[in-house]
Amino acid sequence: MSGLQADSIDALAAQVPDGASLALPPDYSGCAMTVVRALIHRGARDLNLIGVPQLGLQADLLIGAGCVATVETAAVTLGEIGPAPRFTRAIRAGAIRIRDSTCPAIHAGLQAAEKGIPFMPLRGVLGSDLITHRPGWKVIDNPFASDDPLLLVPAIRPDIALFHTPLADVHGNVWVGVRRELMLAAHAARHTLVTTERITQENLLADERYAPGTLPALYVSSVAEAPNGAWPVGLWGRYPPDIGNLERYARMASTDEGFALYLDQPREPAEPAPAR
Amino acid sequence: MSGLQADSIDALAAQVPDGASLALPPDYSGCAMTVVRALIHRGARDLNLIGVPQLGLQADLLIGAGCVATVETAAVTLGEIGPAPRFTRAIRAGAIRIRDSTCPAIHAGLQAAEKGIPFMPLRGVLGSDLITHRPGWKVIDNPFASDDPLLLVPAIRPDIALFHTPLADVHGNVWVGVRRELMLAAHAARHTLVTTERITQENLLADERYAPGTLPALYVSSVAEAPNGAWPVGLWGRYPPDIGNLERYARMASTDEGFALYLDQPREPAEPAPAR
Amino acid sequence: MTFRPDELLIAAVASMLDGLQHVAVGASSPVPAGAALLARERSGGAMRVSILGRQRDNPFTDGGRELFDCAAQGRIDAFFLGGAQIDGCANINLVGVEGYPKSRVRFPGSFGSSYLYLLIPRVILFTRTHTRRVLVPRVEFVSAAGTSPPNVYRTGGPYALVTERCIFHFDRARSRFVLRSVHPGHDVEEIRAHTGFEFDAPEEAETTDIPDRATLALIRGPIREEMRDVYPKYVAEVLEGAFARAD
Amino acid sequence: MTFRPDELLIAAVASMLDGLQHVAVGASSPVPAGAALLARERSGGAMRVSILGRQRDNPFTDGGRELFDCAAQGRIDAFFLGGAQIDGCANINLVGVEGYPKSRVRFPGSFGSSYLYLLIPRVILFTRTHTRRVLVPRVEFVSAAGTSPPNVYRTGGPYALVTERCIFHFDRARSRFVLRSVHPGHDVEEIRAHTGFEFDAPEEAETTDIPDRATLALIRGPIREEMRDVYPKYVAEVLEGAFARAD
Repeated sequence: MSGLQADSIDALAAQVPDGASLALPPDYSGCAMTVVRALIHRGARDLNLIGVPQLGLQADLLIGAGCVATVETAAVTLGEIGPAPRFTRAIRAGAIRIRDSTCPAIHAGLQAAEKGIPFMPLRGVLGSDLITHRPGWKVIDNPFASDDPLLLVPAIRPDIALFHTPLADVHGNVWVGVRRELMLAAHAARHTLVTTERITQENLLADERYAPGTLPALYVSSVAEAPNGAWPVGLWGRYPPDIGNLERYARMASTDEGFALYLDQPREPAEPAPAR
Repeated sequence: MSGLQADSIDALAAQVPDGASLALPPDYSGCAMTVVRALIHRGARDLNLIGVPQLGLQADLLIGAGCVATVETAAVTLGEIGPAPRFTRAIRAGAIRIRDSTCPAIHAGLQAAEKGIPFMPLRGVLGSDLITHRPGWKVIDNPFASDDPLLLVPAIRPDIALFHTPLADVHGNVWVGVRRELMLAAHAARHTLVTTERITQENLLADERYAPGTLPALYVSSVAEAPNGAWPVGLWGRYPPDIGNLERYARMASTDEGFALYLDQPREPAEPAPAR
Repeated sequence: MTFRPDELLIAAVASMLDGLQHVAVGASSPVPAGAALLARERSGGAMRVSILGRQRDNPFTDGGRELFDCAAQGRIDAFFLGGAQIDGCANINLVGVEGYPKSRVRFPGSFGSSYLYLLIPRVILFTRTHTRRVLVPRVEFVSAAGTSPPNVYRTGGPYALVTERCIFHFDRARSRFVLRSVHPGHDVEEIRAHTGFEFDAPEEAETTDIPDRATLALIRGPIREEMRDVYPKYVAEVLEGAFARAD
Repeated sequence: MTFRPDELLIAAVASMLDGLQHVAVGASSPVPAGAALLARERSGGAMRVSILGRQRDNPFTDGGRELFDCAAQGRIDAFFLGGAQIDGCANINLVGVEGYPKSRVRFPGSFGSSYLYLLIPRVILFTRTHTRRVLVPRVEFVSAAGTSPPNVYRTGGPYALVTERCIFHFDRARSRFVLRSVHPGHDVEEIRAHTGFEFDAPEEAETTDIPDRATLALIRGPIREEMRDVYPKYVAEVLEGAFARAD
């Protein structure tokens, strides 16, 4: 990004075409929920989600809303809240194609894309049924040793990385702090879309305390300001998850009707305090 | 490091045994010059230097003092000051073994060690004579394509990474800022020794502005406080190189006698102001 | 002295960690976290404990991949895994049962298990639920393999399996669980009845050590307090909840 | 209008950059840096310029490897390399001459050239010194290869060679330099005399464009000021130094 004009949430969503591969972080890492809701509102179709390295509410909402064709991830979970109900149901119904992975294989695939190399070797994993079901993964004999089988995972290059952060600047630099998997996803992806709590006038790269945790504008296509933009999941260092809302979601999303109702009205209508 | 006691410069130098492989940064990245001088004073022998990814004054001093057996690096240079005189002479004399590399191959080798994988694929480089002279490098056919030759560089796992930073804390956490090649070297190395301008009582990992640029104590064997510890090279964001001293070095190190004199007295003796 | 079931579990797991340098714990594992914190307390702070997802005890600054890189570097001595299914060869299933990929019952997924199981020397399997549905003859999907052929690079693997009823040790050479101790109030007969895989048991089964006074004081003191900010519900409901029946 | 030789070089190189999105420059390259800053100025700020080693214009936050990763991602359009030796196939030598590894004359080393030369679409070779010692028939050590067999993954390579005397274009298909223009005050005869490799030249050699008034105003205004903090000596001695001889 080099323009100084922040974009709107809808402008960001418009940059995610149907059929795109879309890298998303887990609930604890920084979720651009406003854009996810805009995608659902638009009726996005055939998205290929990539968990960085796992997924939570964002994936469950998109899957439930019928926006998703495939999911590549180490897990889909609502964490403490429990299983992801729409994901679980879609798997049972065969409504989405799942590409089960493991966290380090996703990180390694993104690193391969980051480095512009076709694959990354990875230790571990051998003997897991994951390999059986991932024809794109290869087990070779380590050319630097003998009789040493070694997994190679191909590069993962998402069309788009989408996430939410506490801070960005008017130059398009985005502070991700220690959540460097977001930086990795942005390096690996063709385009990166970011929502942020706050856009500062200061150049984050010029401040030695912020620069080390900053994704340079070079990698960023668009930034939109979205205060409380991760709600109802939390944002590290800023606000906790809205457990009440998430529990409400888990309950409602256990049925098709409840899920539709939640999409319609994610925030519970304010109720009058019970009379005493 | 988990102890709260900072170590002495000599205690750090004592942890670098003769024959060790020693990863060192270039002059602009953070050089623990006090430890380098202590190693020379001790008469360290047979060190195997690894440039991260290139080397400067530290290497030239160690080579000139006869401490070095091999050098793996993308370059040895004093930058603006000119060529590295002792390095150049040692090459001509065949006094050290050079393993010429290129910056991304060293980063990739360190990343392979960081990931615990035997090698890293790398694009580019094909056609360079570097490959001819590095029997440890392999060119394979990319197993994910056909007729696509691909360089594999083996992991580089230094015995020790040694560098200097602006800040560390009493817990052994070390702030490297945007100089993340230092973090990579520490992840890749078996042991990491650090000198620092200042040791703070605050936990750097607990401050969201410092944590992203902080190497956790987990990787750090020892930290010693060394104010102005990069002198005569500079320290980013803190002080510039002492150009006068470096030019004096370049002049003196062009002869064996001059180099010996410099080692003996790196700082020019204060001269009385000329009488007028 | 009376104790709570989870106090026994925390103490038992902690005793498997004593002397290690670095123990890592997943985010949603209160018993392993409690055990690691207890072991650290007993080490006088010499042990490093990394609790993922916890701001204070999470030492990682290089993104999600650092835990995995760190394990491959040999810098993590112990870790914990669970399993919706665990079999007698210590294979674990975190993916699903009754079909794949169209599983009738789907679990979240393998997370990092497929990798960490092979690279961390002492992996302790923890599953509270000890039934034939969890402890099966053969998992339906191998998320992470309990054992590997000799040519597979493997620096780690299963060490023990801790449940609500007992502790198994894993014999890597024989690829088989061995009953190590039975928690007070349980017996071998019951364990056989609720275990779907075959395992070895000594003639006379040992009883799991009851946590001593000093251990309980630590758990009920500093450990419980340290755990409260990450696991408030667990501390209130379990570690401050009902005692075990007296036997 | 009179101009300095380096003003001509800066303007000539800048014209090879116009329209690009991201130009990266090594730390110790004042002419390329000046050219990139000039091109950025003319782009109205739309072009991104990364000057390595310079705090202000260095956008990288992921350590030394990021430049190389960024190039492999296709996010850098142009870069500059030099060479202690450059040959007619655009191979460059930054390592040494008269023997290897025991070179009688040793240069610093290959830096990132071996890699970036293959991955950045428009690599401009810049060497002030134009003699038969530098421009040789065949480099003694190939730090970075000018051309590659067709099966080699290569998204970049040599684009032009700029010296104190002239500008060559590199014809990748024919693996051969073509004289594009001769700087004012020089001629083809002289260039042939000082060039150790064969090259193609048109019947009538063009003259390198003299920087126009607007370009000179930019160089002598904002560009010179921007360069002053990184290249103070260069600005004082060269960009504020003697003018070219009038011809």
